[in-house]
Amino acid sequence: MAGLQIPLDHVLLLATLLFACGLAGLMSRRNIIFMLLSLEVMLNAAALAFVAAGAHWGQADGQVIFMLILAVAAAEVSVGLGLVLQVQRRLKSLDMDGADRMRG
Amino acid sequence: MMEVLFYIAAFIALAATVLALTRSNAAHALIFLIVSLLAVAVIFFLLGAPFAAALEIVIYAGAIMVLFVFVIMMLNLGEAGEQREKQWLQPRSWLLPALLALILLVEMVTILATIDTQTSGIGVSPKEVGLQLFGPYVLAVEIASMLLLAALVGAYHLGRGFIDRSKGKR
Amino acid sequence: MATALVLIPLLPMLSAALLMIFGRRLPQQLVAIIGAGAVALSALCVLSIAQPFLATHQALQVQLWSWMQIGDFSPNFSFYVDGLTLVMMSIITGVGFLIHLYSTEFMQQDDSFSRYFAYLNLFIAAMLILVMADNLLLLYLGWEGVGLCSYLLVGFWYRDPANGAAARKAFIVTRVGDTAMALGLLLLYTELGTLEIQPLMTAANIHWVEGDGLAIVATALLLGGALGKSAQIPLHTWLPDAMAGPTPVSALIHAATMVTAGVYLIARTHELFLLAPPTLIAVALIGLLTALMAAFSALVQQDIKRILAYSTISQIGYMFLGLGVGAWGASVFHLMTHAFFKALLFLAAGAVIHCLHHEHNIFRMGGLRTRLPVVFWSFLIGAAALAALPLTSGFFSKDAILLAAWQAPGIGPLLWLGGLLGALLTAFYSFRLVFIVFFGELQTSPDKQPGWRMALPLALLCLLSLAGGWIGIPVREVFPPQEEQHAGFLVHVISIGIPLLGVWLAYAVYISKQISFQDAAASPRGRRWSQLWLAGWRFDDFYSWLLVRPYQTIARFLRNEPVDRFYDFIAAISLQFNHLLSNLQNGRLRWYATSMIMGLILMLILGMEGAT
Amino acid sequence: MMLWLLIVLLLVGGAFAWLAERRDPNAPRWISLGAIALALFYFLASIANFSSGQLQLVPDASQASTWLMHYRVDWIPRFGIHFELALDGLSLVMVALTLILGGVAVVSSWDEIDYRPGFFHANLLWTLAGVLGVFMALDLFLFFVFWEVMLVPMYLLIAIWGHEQKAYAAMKFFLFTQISGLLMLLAILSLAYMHHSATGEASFSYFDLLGTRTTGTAGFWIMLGFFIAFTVKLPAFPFHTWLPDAHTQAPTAGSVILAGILLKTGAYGLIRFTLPLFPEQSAAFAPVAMTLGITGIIYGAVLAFAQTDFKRLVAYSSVSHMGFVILGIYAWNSLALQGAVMQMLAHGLSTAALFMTAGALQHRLHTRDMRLMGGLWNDMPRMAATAMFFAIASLGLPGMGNFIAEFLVLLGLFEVSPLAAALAALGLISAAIYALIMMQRTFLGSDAETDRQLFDYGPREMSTMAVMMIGLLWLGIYPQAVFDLTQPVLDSLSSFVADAGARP
Repeated sequence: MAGLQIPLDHVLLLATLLFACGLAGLMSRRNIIFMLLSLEVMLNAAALAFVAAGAHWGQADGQVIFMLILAVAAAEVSVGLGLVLQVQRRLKSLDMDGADRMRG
Repeated sequence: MMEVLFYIAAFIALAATVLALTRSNAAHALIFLIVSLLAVAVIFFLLGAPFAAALEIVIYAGAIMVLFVFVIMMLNLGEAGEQREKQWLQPRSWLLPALLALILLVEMVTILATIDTQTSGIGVSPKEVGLQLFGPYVLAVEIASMLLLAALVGAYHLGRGFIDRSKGKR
Repeated sequence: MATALVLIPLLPMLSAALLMIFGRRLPQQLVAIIGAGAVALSALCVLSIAQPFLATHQALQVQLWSWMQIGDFSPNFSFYVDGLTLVMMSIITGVGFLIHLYSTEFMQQDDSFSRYFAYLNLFIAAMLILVMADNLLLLYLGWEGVGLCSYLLVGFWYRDPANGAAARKAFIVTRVGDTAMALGLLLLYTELGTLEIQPLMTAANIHWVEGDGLAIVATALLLGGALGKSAQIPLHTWLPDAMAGPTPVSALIHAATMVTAGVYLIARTHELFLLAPPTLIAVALIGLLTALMAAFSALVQQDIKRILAYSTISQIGYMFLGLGVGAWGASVFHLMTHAFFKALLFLAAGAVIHCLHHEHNIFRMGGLRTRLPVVFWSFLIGAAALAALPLTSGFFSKDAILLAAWQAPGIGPLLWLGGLLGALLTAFYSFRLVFIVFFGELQTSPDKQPGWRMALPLALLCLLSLAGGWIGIPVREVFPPQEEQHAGFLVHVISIGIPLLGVWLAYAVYISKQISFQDAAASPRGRRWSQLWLAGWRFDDFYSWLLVRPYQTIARFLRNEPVDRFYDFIAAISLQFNHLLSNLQNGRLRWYATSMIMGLILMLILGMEGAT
Repeated sequence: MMLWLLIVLLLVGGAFAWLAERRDPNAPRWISLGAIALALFYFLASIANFSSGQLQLVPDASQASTWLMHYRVDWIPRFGIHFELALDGLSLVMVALTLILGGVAVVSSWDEIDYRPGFFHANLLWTLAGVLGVFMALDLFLFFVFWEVMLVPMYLLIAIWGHEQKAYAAMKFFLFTQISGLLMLLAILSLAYMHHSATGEASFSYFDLLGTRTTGTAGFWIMLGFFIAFTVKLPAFPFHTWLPDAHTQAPTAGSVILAGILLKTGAYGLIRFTLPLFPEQSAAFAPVAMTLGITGIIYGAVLAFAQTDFKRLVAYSSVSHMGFVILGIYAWNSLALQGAVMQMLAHGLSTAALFMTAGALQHRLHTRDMRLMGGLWNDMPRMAATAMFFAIASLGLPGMGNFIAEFLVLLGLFEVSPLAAALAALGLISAAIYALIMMQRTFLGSDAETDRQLFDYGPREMSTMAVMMIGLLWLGIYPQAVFDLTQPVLDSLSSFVADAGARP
């Protein structure tokens, strides 16, 4: 595997692009499922950056963090999807703009 | 040759992500997202992280996305939901987020530009990862396990009412 | 003797307190006895003091207690009695007692009988303190005290808001003068270091030379107080309205005693005024102007009490004229005789009003000569004295003033001429009153006759009005000696003849109808003038335009507290800020995410700034 | 005498009154009256041992002391904070006024308060305790603590037992006094800090801080902090707007205490702290303060005239009267200062009585609107006569304390600035206008309604009124008794300021 010639900044650029996509999705979608999906994209982009950096330095830490991110993502999704069910149940809708009862 | 593979995978990942996030049908979006994740897995592989690539496929594309599928199925949104999604996806609603994301992107790219360009691709074997994981990072692993446990309890609690009601209809 | 001196103001004071606290529970008879009796006793005390005083002419001084003592400022509660004070005390207690006696009958029907006597006694006490005070601060206490009593008594029949307005006007207008006077006291103390009257005079003579600017300012301020209290231009407007009070009150307060307090003040501090010739000239001019102005107003009035009120203003104008030309003794003398005959006139007018169901309009009276003979003769004598017909008391005193004016250097003859014109007018309007009210056709018939308690004071005052001119007042030690007055024979003749001319004129117009002013009065110009005089030269309108209305406008403008708008503004801003912030907290997840991103962007920008 | 016992008596009395309300709604009234009476008795008994010349404490050997009693224990030694109370002639008269008016306040609300009487009286007594503390505290930190202690129960009094707009009024009162109190806290802390940097010693003690020379702009700002805190309380012209609302909405006892005592804490603070601590800055600031005072006198009088609400009218008259206090204080000579102190006492009595009248009227007529009154003399002659007495007292008729006060202030002021005295004297005229118009609209004139069933003052009300009338007459005819008490204090304060002025 050694000897690959992928420039680090290209990988990081990809991670950044993915992150920005996820961000845009998070901010623009009203459906909570899509928001969760966007979050996944962002987490994934971050993970990519870690792995790339780890590969760059030849260290395992990048992958370790990737696994932790994986755990976080799993936890987040499980709770998030639980919330999706609750939102659907209580509001009869997945519209997060409608779930604004905590407004000041 | 490998570099070409990277660029192809990167393109697929990006395209699939954009498509995923612009779908009005959640199931379609999910499929695209899985594609994107698979493409990222390829990149991991190319970066010399086969273990990460495997985990990406198994856990991310496999387990997590399946959760989504389940939920989407349970909610059973149907045609009406799709129409509403289309309605919500007016340019008005995504213009500002897109702009902000763009600004952030430009900023991050600017920061990237200051980093020396170096090649990457020194392989890291799963063994090294495992040693690290249960060596210096053992505390993080414990914390992650606690997190997962908490998520388990939380998800169970949140989901229970829904499950009870849809099961019993009392 | 000191005890008697203290008792003089103390008795009416105690009586007032007694009547205020227990008055409503006591029978009317007892109230009358306490009220009038206290003043009678007080008058007796004055007599007991007067006797030794007249023998020795030694000024008395009694110190009761130290009022306050802060550094050098140490006014006392102490009394000082000399000839001038004694004259005033005699008038206050003597005439005061007669009026009290008269009131016991006049006010018989009133259900606030005891309140009336409480106020009246309080007034006597305050007035006595005013004249007996040996320092200006105590004098000021009495000065304000009589003002208060005047307010209370003018507004005695409080149910009519007009009476309340008149009372307020009386108090506030005089208060304007009083404030000037208070400033005068401040100036005197600051400059001369004392308010004791006798040391003050000495100090003034030491520190100031004649014509000293500070002396002029100080006397001008004191004069302000005197103008207010004595109803002189420009602060005279309250007196005609003050007739809203019960008639005996008008007799006591607004004719005999309180309104002459200004004259007393100037006479008391004459040494100061002598140091300020410009102020003295102002005093004379104001006096003359007031005398003429009020006399013209009196010509056309229809309310019997208003005529008398204007005549009071006019007569006090004469006193001021006398003061202004340095005829201190003559002025005080006129003060005394005026107290007699004006009290007589008011009491007689009160009797008319009393017997005619509270009728005030002279044109609805008439022919009362035969129906109310006692009142008629009283009124006639009073009017004769007012008009200064020869041998009445008013003749002597007014003559003395006019002579002094004639002899005054500089503008003296001019003042004399003005005074003569005033005398003519006085004679005319006083006999106009007599002829209209008591002669001619009977308009309203009286339903009762005055009883002895009204008749006796009238009779005694008749006597005093006629014979008062021969009373010698013991003020020679008080005032600087004046050179014997020698005026030409012609001057004497003229000053005797002018009042007679006035009486004849009134007779010709109102009885024999030889002369008629009908045409002149009907002409537009005549109507304008008579309207002007009837309205008292429109001073009220002027003040209303100049002061009252602006004050009300300002008050209305300020009513809702404009300063609060500033604080409201601050409150509104913070409220707006609150709205802004609570809008940020709108509960939308996407918005929170977006704002987080914005924050992130901001932080990155700042970070990059820092990095470069 | 143990000075703290006075405060503790009231605090404990308040607590007992609160507890007693369950057993008997009348008990709190008797308990609080008893506590105040006990405190007053204890106070009088203790001071009977002192003649005004007797001295106990010499804080600074170089100057003769005027302190009668002193009590001091450590509180927070780390920061040099002590629990330090002391009494001199000035405090003495203010404490006496507080206790007397406290009793009056309890009596005035005797049958007015039905809701939670125990808590009401507890708040009343706690406010009084705070005021006593303010008048006696000699540690600036302790002073601030008491300053706040009197504020909170007062806020509750207005907010719970007030009239229609109580929430608004209570909030306004609280904000104004609280913000100004914070300014004062800042000023106190900066002053203590300056003292610390100068001497290396942490102390909040009055005597220590007196020696701290503050200079330059910092000193000016600190002075301003104190000045604003005290003039808000006083209140002086631009800071007065809380007062009409608070007075109008407060229950009768609250108004009595607010007008009678609480306002005086501001004046007391100016005399005790602002001028002695900052003599140079205050001298430089005096023209501004005097301008505020004169503006307040005239502005308050004009607004009093414009009001239709009885209590608002009296409240604005307070603004007007307090202008004289400011003038007296900033003229800073012994005549004017005596006048200011006398004004504090006389205004306390006369205004408290007028607020009692307002409360009595509201109790009987259920309105304070003077347009609905008129001709009440006929129905209630006793009330009308007492109201007349206090109205003419407040317009400054000689023979009563208010006149002595105003005259002395003007006299002292005239030496400093004749023009200011002349302008302030306009207040005498406008005072007559509003006082008489008030009488006209309420008690004089014709009856607005005829079918009223009104009961006049009973013995309870008449006896409290009599106390205040006698007090005012006594102050007016023999004020020397008060002057003897306060003279040494004011002399030493003004000589201190004169010393400081001489030492540039």
